[in-house]
Amino acid sequence: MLMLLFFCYCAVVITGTGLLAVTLKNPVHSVLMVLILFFHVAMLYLSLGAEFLAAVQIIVYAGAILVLYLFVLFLVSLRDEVKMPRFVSSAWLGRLIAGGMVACLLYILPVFTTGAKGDWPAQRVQAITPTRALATEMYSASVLPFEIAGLILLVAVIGGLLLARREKDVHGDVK
Amino acid sequence: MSIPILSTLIFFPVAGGLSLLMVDRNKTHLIRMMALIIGLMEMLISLPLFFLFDKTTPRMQFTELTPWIPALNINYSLGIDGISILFILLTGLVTVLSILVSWEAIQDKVKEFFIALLVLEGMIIGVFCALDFFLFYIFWEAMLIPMFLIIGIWGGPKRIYATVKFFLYTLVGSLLMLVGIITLYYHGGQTFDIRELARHTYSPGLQMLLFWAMFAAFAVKVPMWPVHTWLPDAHTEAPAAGSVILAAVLIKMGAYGFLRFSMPILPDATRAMMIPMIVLSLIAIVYGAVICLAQTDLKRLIAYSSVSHMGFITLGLYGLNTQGVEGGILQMINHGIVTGALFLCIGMIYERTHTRVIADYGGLASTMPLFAGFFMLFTMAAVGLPATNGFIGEFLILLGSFINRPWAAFFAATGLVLGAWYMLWLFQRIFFNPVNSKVVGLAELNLREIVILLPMVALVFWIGLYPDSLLSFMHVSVAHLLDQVHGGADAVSRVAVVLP
Amino acid sequence: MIPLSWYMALAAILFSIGVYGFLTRRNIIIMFLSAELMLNGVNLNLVAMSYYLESMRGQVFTFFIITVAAAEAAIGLGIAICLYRNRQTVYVDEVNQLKG
Amino acid sequence: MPTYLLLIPFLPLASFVITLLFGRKMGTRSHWLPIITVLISFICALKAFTEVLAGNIVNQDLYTWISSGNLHVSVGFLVDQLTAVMLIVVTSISSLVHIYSVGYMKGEDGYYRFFSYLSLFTFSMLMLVLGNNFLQLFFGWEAVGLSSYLLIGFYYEKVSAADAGKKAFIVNRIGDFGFILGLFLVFVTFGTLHYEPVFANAEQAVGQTFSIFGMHFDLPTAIALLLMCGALGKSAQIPLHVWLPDAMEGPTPVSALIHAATMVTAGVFLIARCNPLFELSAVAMNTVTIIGAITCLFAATIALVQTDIKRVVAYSTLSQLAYMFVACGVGAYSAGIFHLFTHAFFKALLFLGCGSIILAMHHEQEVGFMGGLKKYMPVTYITFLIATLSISGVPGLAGFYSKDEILAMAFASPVAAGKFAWFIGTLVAFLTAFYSFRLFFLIFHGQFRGTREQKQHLQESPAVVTVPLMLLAVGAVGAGWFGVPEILGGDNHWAHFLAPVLGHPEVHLGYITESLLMSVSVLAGVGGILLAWYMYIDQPALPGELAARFPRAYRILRNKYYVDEFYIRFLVEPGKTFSSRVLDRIVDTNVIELAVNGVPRLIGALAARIRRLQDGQLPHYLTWMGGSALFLFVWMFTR
Amino acid sequence: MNMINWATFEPLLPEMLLVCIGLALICLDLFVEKTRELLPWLTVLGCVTVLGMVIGERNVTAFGGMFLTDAYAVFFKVISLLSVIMATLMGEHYRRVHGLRHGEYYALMVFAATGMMVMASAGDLMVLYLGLELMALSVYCLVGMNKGEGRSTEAAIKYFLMGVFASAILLYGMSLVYGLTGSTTISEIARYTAATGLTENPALLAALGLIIAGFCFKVAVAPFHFWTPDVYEGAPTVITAFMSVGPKAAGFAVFGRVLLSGFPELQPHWGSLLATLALLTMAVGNLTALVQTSIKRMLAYSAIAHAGYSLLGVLAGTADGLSATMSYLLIYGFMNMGAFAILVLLSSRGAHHESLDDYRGLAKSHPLAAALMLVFMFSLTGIPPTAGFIGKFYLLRAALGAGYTWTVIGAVIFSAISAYFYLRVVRYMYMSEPEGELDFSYTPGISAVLGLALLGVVGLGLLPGTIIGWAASALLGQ
Repeated sequence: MLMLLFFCYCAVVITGTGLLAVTLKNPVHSVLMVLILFFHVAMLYLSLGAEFLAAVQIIVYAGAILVLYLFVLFLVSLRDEVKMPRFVSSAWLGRLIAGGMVACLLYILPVFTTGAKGDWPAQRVQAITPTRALATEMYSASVLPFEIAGLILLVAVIGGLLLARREKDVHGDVK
Repeated sequence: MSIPILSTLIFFPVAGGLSLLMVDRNKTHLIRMMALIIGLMEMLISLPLFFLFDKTTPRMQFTELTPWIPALNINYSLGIDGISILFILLTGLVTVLSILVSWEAIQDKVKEFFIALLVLEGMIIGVFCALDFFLFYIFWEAMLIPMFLIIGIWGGPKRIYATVKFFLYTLVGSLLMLVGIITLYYHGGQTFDIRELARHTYSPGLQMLLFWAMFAAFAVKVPMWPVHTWLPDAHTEAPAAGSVILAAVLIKMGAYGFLRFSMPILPDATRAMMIPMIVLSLIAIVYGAVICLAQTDLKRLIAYSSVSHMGFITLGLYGLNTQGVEGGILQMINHGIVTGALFLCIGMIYERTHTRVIADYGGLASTMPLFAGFFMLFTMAAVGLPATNGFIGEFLILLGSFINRPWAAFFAATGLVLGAWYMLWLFQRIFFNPVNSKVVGLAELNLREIVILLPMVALVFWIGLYPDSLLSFMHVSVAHLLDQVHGGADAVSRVAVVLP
Repeated sequence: MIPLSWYMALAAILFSIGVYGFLTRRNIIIMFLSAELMLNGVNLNLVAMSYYLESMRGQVFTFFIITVAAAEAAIGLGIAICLYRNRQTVYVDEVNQLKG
Repeated sequence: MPTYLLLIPFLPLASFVITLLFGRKMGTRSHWLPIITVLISFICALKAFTEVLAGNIVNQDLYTWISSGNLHVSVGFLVDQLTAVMLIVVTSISSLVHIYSVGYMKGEDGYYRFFSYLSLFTFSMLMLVLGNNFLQLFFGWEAVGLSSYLLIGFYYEKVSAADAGKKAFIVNRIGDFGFILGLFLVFVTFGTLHYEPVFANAEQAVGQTFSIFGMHFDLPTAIALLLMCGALGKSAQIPLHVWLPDAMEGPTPVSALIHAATMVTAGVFLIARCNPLFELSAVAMNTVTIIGAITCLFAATIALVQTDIKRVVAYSTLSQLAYMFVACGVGAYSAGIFHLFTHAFFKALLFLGCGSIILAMHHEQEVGFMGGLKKYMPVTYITFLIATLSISGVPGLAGFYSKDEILAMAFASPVAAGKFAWFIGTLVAFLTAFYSFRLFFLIFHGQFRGTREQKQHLQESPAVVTVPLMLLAVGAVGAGWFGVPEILGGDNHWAHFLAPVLGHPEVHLGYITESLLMSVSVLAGVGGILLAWYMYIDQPALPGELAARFPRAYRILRNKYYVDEFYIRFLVEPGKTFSSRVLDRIVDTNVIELAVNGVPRLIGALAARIRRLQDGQLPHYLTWMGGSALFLFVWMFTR
Repeated sequence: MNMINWATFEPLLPEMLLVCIGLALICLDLFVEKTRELLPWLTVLGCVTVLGMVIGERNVTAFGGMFLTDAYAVFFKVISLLSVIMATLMGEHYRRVHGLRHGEYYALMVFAATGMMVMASAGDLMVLYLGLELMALSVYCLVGMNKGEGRSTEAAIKYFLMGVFASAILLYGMSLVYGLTGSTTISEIARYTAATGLTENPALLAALGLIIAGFCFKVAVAPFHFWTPDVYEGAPTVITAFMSVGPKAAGFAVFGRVLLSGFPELQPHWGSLLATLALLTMAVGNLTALVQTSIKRMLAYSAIAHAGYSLLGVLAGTADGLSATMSYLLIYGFMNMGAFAILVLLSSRGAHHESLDDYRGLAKSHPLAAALMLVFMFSLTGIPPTAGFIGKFYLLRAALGAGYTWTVIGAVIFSAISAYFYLRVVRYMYMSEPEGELDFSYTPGISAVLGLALLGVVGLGLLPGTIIGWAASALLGQ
C-alpha cells in the first residue's frame, strides 16, 4: 500500500513536472522542473532496486547534463525568450501526435506479456547487492557495449571540442 | 568454332571505338579514317558468317558459352540462326555507311561521335547475338547510351527534347520487360537461356502477363501504334547517321524481340494475342501512312512512313505463317536498306541546304539529277515496286496475312496506295515542280556520297530480284519458330489452303 | 506489489510528454530537455522490466543510454552553440535556409 | 530458253541502263541505242511470232524469284498466241515511237532521259506480256506504271505534269490494290501463281466460296472482280479513269505509246489472259461489260466538247478501251485483242499526228488556235485522216473490223448485259465518228485561228516524224485485215489464231442479223462524220449556239462530269484534312502526345507539391516523423 | 561467469586497431604539426590494413552472441571501410581547396567507421544501439564541421535533433522488445519468439514498428527521410558522400540483421509494411529529385530513392534479397562516391559549383570529368553495362522472387522516372555550351577515388559474378 502511494506520488510528480517542463515559458523554469522530475525518476529506480542507476540519474543527469543545459541556456542569452512564442506554429499537430502516442502506447499494455525470466532473481541480487549485480553483469556479458560506450564518450569529447571552440581555420581567416 | 567470331563482332568495334580515345582530338581526318577502317574490318569479320552459315539446321550456330554470373545461372551465351544472321550483316553495312555519311556532316566532337557510333554498333550486334535473355537485356539497354548521346549531342535544334523522349520512352518499356524477364526466370526453371525458356510451358495467364511485359519493350522499339510518337522526334532531330542507324537497325530490334522472345517462349499468348497485334499493326500501317500526308518536315515524314512500314512488319510476323514471318523478316532488312538509304539521302541534302522543310525544296531534279535518280529509286523501293526489295517483303507479308486473315490483308493493302500517295507527293515537292530559289546551284553528289548509296542500290535490286539468297537463310529457322508457336498441331493454318 | 504495467504506463506518459515537448517547442535547448524526457521514459521502462524479468540487462542498457545521453548532450550543445554563433538564434523554426 | 526470247525484253533493259547512266555524255546521240535495241526486239518478236505460228509454244522458267513456304514464283516466259500478238504490238509501236521521238523530242532537256525511259517502258511492257505467272505480270504491271509516271512527269518542273504523273501512279495503285488481293486469292485457291496450273485447275474453283468480313462470296467471282480492279486502273475504266486524260501532260510520243497503244491495254490483256477465270463467273463478266459500256459512253460524251487535242484523243482512248472491255465482258476475248491490235495503230497514229501538229504549233494544244492546217502539213493531214476514218469505223479500215466484231459479239452474247453493251457501243460509234471528225475538221479545215507568229512557223514535220506516221497509217488501214469476218468473205484468221488461248465463243448470228448489225454501226459512223461536217464545216456557228442553249449539259461535259472534282472533294481533300487536322493535330499531338508529355507534366506537378513538404522547417519534419512512427506502430499493431 | 581475457577480444581486433588509428590521428594532429600532410594517407593506409584484417576474419560469435563476425558483417564492414577510404581520399582534395581542420576530421571518420563496423557485427540490441550512436555522434560532428558556414551548422542541428528523436523511438521499441522477450540478444529474441508463439503478439509487432521507424530514419526511408536533403546539402560534400554510403550501408546492415535474424517469422507483416514504405520512398526521392537545380541536393534525393530500391531486398525477407541489398549497397557506394567525387572535384574555395548550370558544357571544357560523371549518372540510372544495372536487377529479382510484383513494377517505373534527372546532368554536360570557366585540377586523392569508383562501376557491371557470389555466400554461410 505504501508502495502504491509512493508510486502514485512519483507518477503524479513526474507527469506534472514533465508537462510543466515542456510548457513553461521560461526555459530556466523548465530545467528546474526537469530536475525535480529526474529526482523522482531516481526514486522510482530505487524502488525498483536499481540503486546504482538512481545514483547515476542524480549525478549524471541532474548533476552534469542539466547543469550543462543551464549553462548553455545562459550562454545563448535569454533576452526576449519570455516574450517570444514558445510553441512552433504546427504545435497543434505535435500535441495531436503526442496524444496519439500516449494513447497507443497505453493501448498495447493489456496485450503486453513479459518475456523470459533472467538469471538475477531478487534473492540472488540481494545476496550481493544490486550494484554489485549490475557490475557483474556489466563487466562480463556486457563488456563489449561498455567499451563502446567509452568510445562514444571519447567521440563526444572530441566532437564537443571541435564544435564549440572558436578557431582559425587553416587559411587564417577568423571565424 | 574455335574462333569466337560473334564476340569478336561485338567487341571489335567497341574496342576500336575506345582505341580512338588515344587519338588527338584535332586529327579529325585520322579519326574518320580509323573509324571507317574499323567499320570495314567489322564487315570483313562478319563475312564468314554469311559463307559458313549452315542453312539446313534451325539450331543456333557459331555459339559461345561462358558462365558469367554463375550464382544466378546467367551465361555469356551467343549464337545466331537464320533469323538473326542477316541483321548482323546489315548492321555492319549500315554502320560503315553511317560513318561515311558523317564524314563532313559531323564537325564538332568528331572523336566522341565515332566512338559512340562504333560502340553502338557493337551493342546492336550483341542484341542480335545474345541467347541469354539477361545478356540480351544488357545489350538492349546499353545501346541506349550511345544513341542518347548521338541524338542529343549532334542532333538538330530540338534534339534534347527528342533524345530524352526517346530514352525515357524506351526505358519505361524496357524496364517493364525486365520485370517480365525476371518473372520468366522464376517460372522457367531459373535460367535465362532462351532455348531453355522456350522449352518450358507456362500457364496461359502468366504467358499473357509476360507477353505484355515484353510488348512494352518491343512495341515501343518497333514502334507500334500508339507508342510511336518518339520516333518522329528522334528521327527528325538525330544527325544523319543517327537516323540511318535508328531506321535501319535500331527499330528492327523491337520486331526481332517479338520473333526471338515473345513467340517461341510464349506461344499460347502469341496465338491468343494475334488478332490484337494484327489490329495494332493495321492501325499503324494506315495511321502512319495517312499522317505522312500532313507532314511538312522531310525527316518527320520518313519517320512516320517507318511507322507504317513497321506496321507491315509486325503484321507479317503476327501472321504466324511461313510467308508472313519470312516476309516480315525480309521486310525488316528491306526497310533497313530503303529507309536507311532515304535517310542517307536526306542527310546529304541537309548538309547542303540545312533545312528539312519540304516547302524549301522543289525542282531539285534539275539541279541534282543524279541525286534525284537515287532518291527515286529508293522511293520506289519504299512504295514496294516489284523488282525492288520492298516489294518482296510487302508481298510476302500481305500474302501471309491474306492466307489466314484476308480482312487484314485488305486493310494492309491500303498501305500500298497510301504509301504511293505520300511518297510520290514528297518526291514531287522536292524534286519536281518549279525550281525553288533555295536549291539553285546545289552541288551534285560527290564521289563519297555516290559510294555510300551504291551498295544500297545494289541491295535494293539484289533482294528485289533474287530474294532467295536471303530467304534461304531463314526457311529452316522460321519453320522451327512456327513449330514452336503452333506446337506442330495447328499446321494447317500455316499453309495456303489449296483446292484439291 | 505494483504491476509492471503501471510503470510502463508511466514510462509511456513520460515518453509522450517528451514527444510533446520535442514536437512543439521552438527553443532547441528545451527540445534537448524533451529528448531527455523521452529517454527517461525508455529508461524507466527498461529498469522496471529489468526488475520484473529478474534480469540485469535492462539496467545495463539504461546505464548505456544515460551515457549516450550525456554524450549527445555534449555534442548537441556544441552544435547549438555553433548555431548560435552563426545565426544568433536557438529557435528551431528560424533554421530553415536549407529547403526545397 | 531461246536466246531471241531473252533478247526481246532484256535488250531494252540494257539500253535503259546504259542510256540512263551514260546518256548525258552521249547527248544528242543517245537515241541510237534505244532505237537499235527496240528494233532488234521487234525482229525477235517477229521471230517469236513465227515460232508460235509454227505451233511452238514456249513456257519456261528462267529462275526462281521468290520461294517461301509453299509459294514458289519464277521469272519465266510464256510465249503463246496472245503473247505473240502483244509482242508485235508493243515492239512495233514502240519502234515507231522511238523513231518519231527523235524528231519530236529534238533539243529537249533530258533527251537521253526520255529515251532511257522509253526503253524502260518497253522492257516493262514486254516483261508484262511475256510473264508466265501472275507475279511477273504484276512486276511488269507496276514497272510500266513507273515508266508511265516518269514519262508523264517528264516536264517535271511543270506542276501540272508532276501532278499528273503522281495521279497516274496513285490511281493505278488503287487498281493494284484489288489486283494484288486477287493474286493472293488466286494463290490461296490454287497454291500457285503460275498461269498454267491455275488455268488448268480453274474449274475446281467453281462453287467454292471466299469469306471476308463475315460475308461469303463466290470464289471465281471474287477472283475475277479483284483482278478486274487492276485492269480498271491500268486501262482507265470508270471509276479509275481519271488519270488518263491528265496523263496527256507527258510528251506526245508517250501518249501514243503508253497511253494509247500499249500500257493502257494491259488491263484488257489481263482479262484476256485470265479468261479461264473470268469465264467462271457471270457476275464478273457482266460487271466488265457494264463498266466497259458505261465508260465507253461516258468518255465519248466528254470527248464531244473537249478542246485540247490530246485530251480529245485521250477520251477517245478511254472509249475505245471500253470497247475492248465490252468485248472481254461478253466473252469475245479475241475480238477485244483484235481491237487492241487495230486500236494500237490508229490511236498511236492519231496521237503522233497530234504530236506532229503540236510540234508545228509550238506546243500549242488548244484546238481553238488551230484550223486550216491542211495546206501546211499534208502528210500529217492524210495520215490523220486515215486514222480518224479508221476510228470512226469506216469500212475497209482497221477500226471497222475490230469494232464491228465487238458489237456483233456483244449483240450475240449470252451475257445479260450484252445487248445493252451493243446499244451503247453503237451509239458510241456514232459519237466517236462525230468527235473524231470534229477534231479533224477543227484542226485541218477552216481558217487558222492562231497567232501570226505561230502561222509563220507552220510547216510539215521532218521525215523522222512523218515516216512513222506513214508506217502507222499502213497499220491503221491494214491491221484489220487479219480479222476480216466470214460475212465479208474473210475467214477471221485472227480469232482462229487466238482460239487456243482465248477460246472462241460459239456465236450463231444469222447472216441477216450480222449484216444488219454491221450496217447499223457503219451508218452510225457515217452519220457521225456527216454531223461533224455539218456542225463544223457547214454551220460553224452551231456548236457555240448549242453550248449556249444547253449550258448545264455543256458545263458538265466540259468538266468531265466533275469526277475529278468529286474525287478531290470527297477523297483527296478529306484525306489530307483528316491527316493534318485529325491525325496530326488531334490524335498525335493532342491525344498520344498529350499522354506522353502529359504524364511527365503531371509527375512534375506532383513533384513540385512533394517538394513543398520539404520546407526547411525542422518542426514539420519532426511532426512527419512522429506521425509516421505512430502510423507504423498502429499499422503493425493492427496486423 | 566467464572470464575476460585477451582471447575474448580477438574478434574485435580490427575495430580496436581502427580506434587506435583514430587516437593516433588525433595525437599526431595535436602534437606533430609536420605530419598533417600525411594524415589522410595514414588514414587510408590504416583503413586498408583493417580492410585486410576484416576480410581475413573468421566467423566467430563472441561476447555471448553480442558480436558476430560472420560474412554478412564482413561484407558491410568492407563497404564501411571503402567509404572511409574514398571519403578520406576525397577529403585530401577537399582540404587543399577548402581547408578543413583535418586531424579531427579523419579521426571522426575513423570512429564513425568503428561505429559502422560494430553495427555490422552487432548481435545484440545494446551493441547495435551503441554502435549506431557511435557512428551517429561522429557524423553529427562531421556534418557540422564547417563551422563558418551557416548551412553546415543548420544541417548538423537538423540531423542531430531528428537523429535524437529517431533514437528515442528506436529505444522505446527496443525496450518493449526487451520486456516482451526478456533479452536484447537478437538470436535470443528470435529463439524466444519462435518458441513461445510470441509472433502473434500485437505488442511485439507494434514494438517492431517503432524499431523499423528508427531504422528507416537511419537509411532515409520515407517518410523518415526529411533530414536527408537538407543535411546532405548542408554538410561538406565529402561528408555527404561518406554519409550516403557508409552510414546508410550500416543502417541497412542492422536493418537486415534485426528483421531477418530477429524477426524472420514476422516477415509477412513487416514485408508488406516495408513494401509500402519502399514505394513511398522511391516516389518521394525520384519525384522530388526531378525538380532540383542543385546537383548535390539532387543526389540527396537520389540517395533517398536508392534507399527505396535497397529496401526491396530487405523486404523480400530472403537470403537472396538481403544479398541483393548488400551487393547494391556496395555498387551504390562506388557510383555515388564517384558522382560526389566529381562534385568535390569541381568545387573551389568560395564557390561550390553544385548547381546544374555549373555543369553546362563540361564535356567541352573538361571531357574526362564529364565522361566520368556520365558513367556514374548512367550507373545511378541503372543502365547496363554499368554496375548500377546489375545491382538494380538483382534487387528486382529478389523482390519478384518473394512475390512483390507490384512493388517491383512501381520500382521500375520510378527507376524510369529517375532517368530523367540523371540524364539532365548528362544533358547539361554534353548538350549545352559552357557558360563560365571552371578551373580545377586533379589531385592524387581525387584521382584515386575516381579511378576506384570507375573501376567499381565498370568492373562490377561487366563482371558482377564475384560480388554477387560473395554476397550470396555471405548469407548462405550465416
